[in-house]
Amino acid sequence: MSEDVRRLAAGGRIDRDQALDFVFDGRALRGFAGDTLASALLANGVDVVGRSFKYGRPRGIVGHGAEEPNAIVEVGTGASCVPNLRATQVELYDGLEARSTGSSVFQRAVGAFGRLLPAGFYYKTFMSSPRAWMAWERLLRHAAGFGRAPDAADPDTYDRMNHHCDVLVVGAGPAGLSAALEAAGWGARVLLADEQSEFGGSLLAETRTLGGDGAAAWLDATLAELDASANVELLPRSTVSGYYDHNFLTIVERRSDHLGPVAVAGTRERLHRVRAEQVVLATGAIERPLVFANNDLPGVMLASSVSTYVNRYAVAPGKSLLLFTTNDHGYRTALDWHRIGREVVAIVDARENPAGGWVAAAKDSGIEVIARHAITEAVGRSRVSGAAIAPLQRNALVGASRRLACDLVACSGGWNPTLHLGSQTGVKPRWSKSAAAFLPGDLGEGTLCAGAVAGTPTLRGCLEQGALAGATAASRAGFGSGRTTRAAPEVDEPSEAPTGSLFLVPHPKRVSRAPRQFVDFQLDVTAADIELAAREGYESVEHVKRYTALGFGTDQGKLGNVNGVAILADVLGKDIAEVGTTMYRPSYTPATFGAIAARDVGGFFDAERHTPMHDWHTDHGAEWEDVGRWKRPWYYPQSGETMQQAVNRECLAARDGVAIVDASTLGKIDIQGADAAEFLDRVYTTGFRKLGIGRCRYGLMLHEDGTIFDDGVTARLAESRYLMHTTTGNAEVVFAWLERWHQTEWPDLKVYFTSVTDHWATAALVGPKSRTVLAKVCTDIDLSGEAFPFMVVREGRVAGVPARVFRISFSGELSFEVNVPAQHGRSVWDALIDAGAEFDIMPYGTETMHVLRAEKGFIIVGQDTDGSMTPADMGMDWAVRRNKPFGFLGDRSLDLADHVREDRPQLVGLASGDGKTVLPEGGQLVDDPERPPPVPFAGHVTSSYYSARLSRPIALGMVKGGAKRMGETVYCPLADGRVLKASIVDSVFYDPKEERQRV
Amino acid sequence: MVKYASISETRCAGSNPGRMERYSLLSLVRHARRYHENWQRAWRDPAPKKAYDIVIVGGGGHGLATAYYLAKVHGVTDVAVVEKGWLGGGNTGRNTTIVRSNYLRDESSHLYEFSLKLWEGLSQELNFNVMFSPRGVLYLGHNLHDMREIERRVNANRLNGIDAELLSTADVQKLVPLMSCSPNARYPVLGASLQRRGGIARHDAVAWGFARAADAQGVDILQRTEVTGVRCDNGAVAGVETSRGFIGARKVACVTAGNSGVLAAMAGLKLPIESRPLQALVSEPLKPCLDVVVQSSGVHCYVSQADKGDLVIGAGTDSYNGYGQRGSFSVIEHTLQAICELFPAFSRVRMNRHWGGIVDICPDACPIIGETPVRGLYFNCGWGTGGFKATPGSGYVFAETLAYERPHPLAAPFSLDRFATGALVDEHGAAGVAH
Amino acid sequence: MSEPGGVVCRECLDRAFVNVRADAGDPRLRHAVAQVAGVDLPHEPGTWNHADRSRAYWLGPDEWLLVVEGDDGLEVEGRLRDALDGRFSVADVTGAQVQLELSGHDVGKVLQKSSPYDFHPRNFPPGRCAQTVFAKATALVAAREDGAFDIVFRRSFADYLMQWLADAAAEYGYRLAGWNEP
Amino acid sequence: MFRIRCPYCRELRSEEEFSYAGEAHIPRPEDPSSLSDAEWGEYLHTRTNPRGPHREMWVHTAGCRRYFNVLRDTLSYEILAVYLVGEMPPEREEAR
Ligand SMILES: Cc1cc2nc3c(=O)[nH]c(=O)nc-3n(C[C@H](O)[C@H](O)[C@H](O)COP(=O)(O)OP(=O)(O)OC[C@H]3O[C@@H](n4cnc5c(N)ncnc54)[C@H](O)[C@@H]3O)c2cc1C
Ligand SMILES: NC(=O)c1ccc[n+]([C@@H]2O[C@H](COP(=O)([O-])OP(=O)(O)OC[C@H]3O[C@@H](n4cnc5c(N)ncnc54)[C@H](O)[C@@H]3O)[C@@H](O)[C@H]2O)c1
Ligand SMILES: Cc1cc2nc3c(=O)[nH]c(=O)nc-3n(C[C@H](O)[C@H](O)[C@H](O)COP(=O)(O)O)c2cc1C
Ligand SMILES: [Zn+2]
Repeated sequence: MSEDVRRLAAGGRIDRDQALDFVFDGRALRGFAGDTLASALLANGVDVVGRSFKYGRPRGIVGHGAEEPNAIVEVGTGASCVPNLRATQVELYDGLEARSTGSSVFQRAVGAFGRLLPAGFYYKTFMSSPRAWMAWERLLRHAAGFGRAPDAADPDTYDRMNHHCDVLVVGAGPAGLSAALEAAGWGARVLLADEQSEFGGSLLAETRTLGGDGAAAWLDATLAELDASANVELLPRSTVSGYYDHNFLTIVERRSDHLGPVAVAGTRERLHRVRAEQVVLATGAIERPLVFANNDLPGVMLASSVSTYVNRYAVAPGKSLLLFTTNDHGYRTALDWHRIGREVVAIVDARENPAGGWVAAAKDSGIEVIARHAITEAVGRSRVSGAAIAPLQRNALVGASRRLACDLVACSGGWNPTLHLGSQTGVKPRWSKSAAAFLPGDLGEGTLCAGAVAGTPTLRGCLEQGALAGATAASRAGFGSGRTTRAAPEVDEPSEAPTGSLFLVPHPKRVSRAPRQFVDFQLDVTAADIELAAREGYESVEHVKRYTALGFGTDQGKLGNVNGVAILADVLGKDIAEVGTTMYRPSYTPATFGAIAARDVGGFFDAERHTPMHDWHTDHGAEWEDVGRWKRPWYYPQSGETMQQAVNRECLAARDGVAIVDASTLGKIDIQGADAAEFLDRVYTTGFRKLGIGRCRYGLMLHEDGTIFDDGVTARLAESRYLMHTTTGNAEVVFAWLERWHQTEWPDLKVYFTSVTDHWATAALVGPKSRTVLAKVCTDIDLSGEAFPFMVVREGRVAGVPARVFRISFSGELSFEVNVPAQHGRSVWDALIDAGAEFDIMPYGTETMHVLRAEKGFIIVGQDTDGSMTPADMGMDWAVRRNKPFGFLGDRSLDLADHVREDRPQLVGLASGDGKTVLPEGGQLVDDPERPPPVPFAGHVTSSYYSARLSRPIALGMVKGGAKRMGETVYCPLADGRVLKASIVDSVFYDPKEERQRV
Repeated sequence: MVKYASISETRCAGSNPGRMERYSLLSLVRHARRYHENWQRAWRDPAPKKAYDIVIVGGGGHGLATAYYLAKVHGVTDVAVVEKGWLGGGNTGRNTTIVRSNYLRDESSHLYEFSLKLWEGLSQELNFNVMFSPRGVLYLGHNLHDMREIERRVNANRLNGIDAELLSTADVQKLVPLMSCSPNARYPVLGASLQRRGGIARHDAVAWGFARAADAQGVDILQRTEVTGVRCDNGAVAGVETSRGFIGARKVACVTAGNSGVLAAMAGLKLPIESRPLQALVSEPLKPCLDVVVQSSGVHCYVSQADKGDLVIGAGTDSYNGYGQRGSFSVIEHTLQAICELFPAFSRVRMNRHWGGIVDICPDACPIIGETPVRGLYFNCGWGTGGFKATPGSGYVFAETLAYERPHPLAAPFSLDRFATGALVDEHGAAGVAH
Repeated sequence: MSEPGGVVCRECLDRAFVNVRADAGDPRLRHAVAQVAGVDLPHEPGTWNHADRSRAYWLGPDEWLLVVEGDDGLEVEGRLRDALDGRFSVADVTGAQVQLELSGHDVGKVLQKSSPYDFHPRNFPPGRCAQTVFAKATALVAAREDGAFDIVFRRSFADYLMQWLADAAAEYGYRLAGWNEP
Repeated sequence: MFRIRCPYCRELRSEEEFSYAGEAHIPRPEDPSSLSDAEWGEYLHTRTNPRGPHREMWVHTAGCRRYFNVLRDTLSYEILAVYLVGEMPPEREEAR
């Protein structure tokens, strides 16, 4: 086999029978099923996968999984493009199209001035003037950012699923698999999630035997057993992205991306929301790179990644390997390389006296081990071609350097446990000197860590610890004894010596002058940047993060953070433990917005509530208004009509003939109990004790601070039964409010509430002819004014259905509000429409409703009030009884110093100065239109319409001290420069004696 | 390795009061020639003195700005800023950085507009680029009620001399091509208000810029110094107990945002404030795709694109109290539903990180600035979900309030006693969506 | 994809729904309900009882939902009122409710997609009921002996929830069955 | 994202089912008219807002709709106790 063929002839888990064609940066390439984009790129000899963010340096693939900082690619096109995927996590499929997201030409040019761009350079310049900054900013913005956002709506769907399990196992490596087996064996409900396409974790690249067989055999048997367990659910391609309070975790499952852009039925990604009694974290560890000069050259990789490419993907990403390690484990990469027959230039080990099984094995294989040395600098242009090594003692250079040629440098600076999830809960990792790593902190009763994440170095140890964690978790969740039931398979592995601590390889030049020693590849953060930050006083690790952007990238510093912390500690002369890590947060790896939004977009973004007559409105061409979650008809345009024309027609019908409106959305609360009257007295400004049975009364509901928050008419249906109406938007708030006061303050009052909003369909017949119309379909109620006066409710049958008819009015006209159980709503509505046909009955919507009520000066809570108005502000003292024995909620606040000020904004009517122009709602009123800003506020227009009945505009507004300013003029300056005049008038425009509604 | 002893040694020296090295392109070039080895500390790390004239508790933007203006405008330099953690580690360092002044009521719009004017020259004033980017802030309306409120606010703003425009759906679409403006949406975009002078800024830089400038004026900035008690004698403040010992003070000014209730309790006071988690999240960095700030309280989200390319997205507050600097995941879910609903193309974008801050919420969604029943003890808090934009203005008026022991006129409406008189300045509408 | 009919949804028509609120400790209550509706009021939280034609669901410590097949809500309300002598709260809510029966092999998955509640049979065996969050609405869900679930929600949410269910169940095969269909 | 054991449903239920209803143990003054503006203002607006155990009211909105009290640590979000309206939190938590 030729040395420069990257794809090995045999081995690996790829399927050589399934070749897959793909395109990278316009180049047509080929890989196999089982490849990731990264392994396929390496197999094709693609070394440079992007340019660095700040300096525009060429970058290659460093890792093989979630940690990859460089190979950030854009996959797909147009609407189904995904901007920032890691090539190491993209499964290859036929027809895949990917592009590198590296820097722009501009950046490469800027890169040449790299020395001018130390950490935080932008804080120090570009500020000669605000304008100059805006120009610079544009340049910076275009230079920054990786992929492009898709340019059209996402064609895919997503959804979510809730889970409750006894044991959630995160990570399906040897530790996680063992844990799942044990927990499942005890009968616990187990969920096992792993972010990779296949379960197995590090076993997928394992060359040792388990229990005498190859790792793959053990893996297959284990998976078969788990798969067969009814109480186990397996989630591959599922990243546990967040760990929240009370063992709530989120998992993002990728369901279709690996299949390519074929139209797949179902969902692209699914969010699993998990409540776990116990969580076993078996997330493994990520190898730590070594920081030396030019360590970002393509061809400098993690040792474990080199091994993974060789063993799992059958790819050899180079010819001659130089291994740089601080631990025994790294030696395995040299052995792997040796096994496939490629050249191992040498093993450079920074430790004093490497010993141990792997070291011996390497030496036995004839590999040169250069101890007490370090790579101080990598050499090469767009790929590493060699490295300078120099002798090292106690992490200081002690001699001259020499050069070794190689085209691949594998680094192993030790292992960083993947403790992200546990740390997201707020528990800080703790530094372990002996393990030379941060280990998970004390995570409490609900969480266990097993395997490499807990710092366990051996495979056997991981298997055992996993099993024990599984059994313990099961027993804590109530299953089994906590003992393991099966022995872990035997593993043939030598013992390992401790890992050396080397976080920044010294260079003959000082850090500030040496070639760049990269700590965070993605954001081009160097050791010199960290040093500079500290020098300038940004000493807290969180400051360093924010000043240099260390760990700010899409990899969240999975490779760089620990080295960065250690370098900072060294610069500050502190312990690593004292410096600590930055805060860990979700997501573990970036989580798709769509998956988190799940199906709750489009029609499911919010529930839409419909009345029983909804379809009728649709059929009759209603335009809709959204009120809370309800759809309400706004107006019903007839052919060719403008909105104003339709509303005029509807208004006139209501005033002169008959009209009908669907009022089903009003909140309705059935209140029963001996103390119902007393209760109502306490929550409403008005009194309800003396209200006769069958009678109705209007009330205002106040917050304790005296502001109006709801209003409505309440009817007494029986001695101890009332029906309360609330505004549409507030129905649920009021219902909860009543329960709250009853349950928490006045439990002694005998009263019960039942929401009946949805039970009643309400059709309000309005207009002088409403009585005649209703009489046609209601014969068992005497509808005459004497027998059935205003503010009275009667029961009877309407169109054959049992009904409650209220003589209440929100229009000031004769009006009958017909309430029937909702299942009959549509039929009764139809009957009323039929009965009214001969009188040209007009359906009307909310707009007409608003005009009619405004003509009468009736307020709408939330439109004329804004949460800061008291009853007196609205001129509604008439609805307030101050001398009730108990008082009422909000009563006391009406006397507060500020609430009795005479110059508070008060409700008034506003007559348009020219008699023609409708004042804009939201228009601001001023006393002196000539005054330049800031102009003192005099008031604002709250409701404003053209009144067809009065043939002129009418408006309501709040004007400071308005009650005493009748007849005065105020001005309404508009954005277009016009100034409208208005005079302050009484707020009742129509039928001030209230005769029409009482006929 | 080569080590610079100087890093720990310069801690207390560094920039001498009054001798702040000016940042500029020129200085950058000069330092580049010396491998950036000679940059001064941005601020000293002094040992606490026994006593100060004024101790400011809280090294967020507001506290540092207060210190800066006290020294710069009023010549009061015997001041310490006491911060329990690292500068800007509170809400200053975790907010979505929206700056605007289009509030509804006169009282608040005057204050925020004053602040916006300071923003406009802040980088130059501090000689620190805070990257204030007045790219415009859109506020969307989704139903008739929203549109009425928007129109009211636009009109009110214009009369207060604040730039404000009312935009149609088509205008919005032009400004934000990726937004879904379909009339059939569950929450259709019916229009919007636009304040062009509004925008975003680099939050950390605000804290650092004020710190550096205050330090240069002689203010002592004491990080990793937690106030654990407020000492009072005969109803007047005497100083603060800290994790580094007692520090005497004639006046103590608490600017501790989410922790204000805790500070108040130390002085035996209770405030009309509840501390709630407010969350935010960022996407992975993208090439420029959103050039204005978009806010919507109807679907409840707000989003801008930071200069680095990440979408910075604000979520809602949790409905309950919390000090954990984290919030409920369901809030994140709801926010991303809103984002995907408004920007269906962002559905494939991914969330890199999400976090929370603790916001101090007043019943009227307005701040509290001024004295307390304890003589010499002042509070500046209650900025809740929207105080970043107020940072320079708040510091300015609070400094004057402290220096002259009477409220700055712009601060006067925000005194603590409004909760007794009922003179609340209700800004729930304008502050409705956290920002 | 699983066989069609993985989830079957059937709307239950012709039922009277009456909300009952009363002091659970009052012995007359149980008696009156048994007399009028022929069903024993459940006192154990989160449970429901059924008799021939009627069911009674626990909603809260002093609140139940009575469902009587083939009856008129107002009449049931009236009969209960008479039997309870006015010391209780009874309200016909027939118009307010929609009841569905969800069955089929994958019904559990659809519930998992819709609610954070744990409907696993270990936690929610037949005889249990729970009011909980359901999509962006709320619902009362009850587990039946035959492995199906009864779901009750408010009428104004019906259009939304029916669409939701159809969408959530689509991947398993969803069928909307007529009331009388098997 | 905590879970609360509803004392009425007697089950651990998800946060999404509940609504926060403010600090507990702030009884409405017997006779509001006898209070000064300042005292009334205090009842209306001032809250203890502690960093640590907090006595608060919750309502099981999507469930049984009952209000009840919870002692919750506002820092760790641990639910230390659930108790009924009208009761005081269990002793051990009182001593702090
Ligand atoms: C997610 C989020 C998004 C936001 N978005 C916006 C926005 O877009 N626009 C906007 O205008 N506003 C926004 N805000 C609000 C804004 O962040 C704050 O109002 C503002 O930053 C408050 O600044 P501050 O200096 O008062 O408080 P902080 O920055 O919180 O500073 C208070 C400081 O006090 C310190 N401290 C506390 N207790 C002690 C003690 N005992 N001893 C010593 N020090 C102590 C803290 O450590 C902290 O550093 C947002 C807030 C959040 C959380
Ligand atoms: N010192 C050490 O810690 C050390 C060093 C080198 C090698 N090892 C070896 O590594 C192996 C460790 O086995 P192990 O089982 O602990 O780990 P592993 O690496 O085999 O498996 C961990 C699995 O968790 C998955 N994962 C990580 N985070 C995840 C997330 N958030 N969501 C979903 N999946 C996630 C990974 O994809 C991986 O498959 C052993 O063979 C051990 O000898 C240990
Ligand atoms: C405006 C803004 C932009 C941010 N952009 C990023 C980002 O690009 N990458 C990142 O990891 N974090 C980003 N963060 C979040 C911070 O990493 C951090 O989470 C936040 O400041 C809160 O601090 P904490 O998580 O340490 O508690 C950003 C924060 C803010 C306020
Ligand atoms: Zn409950």
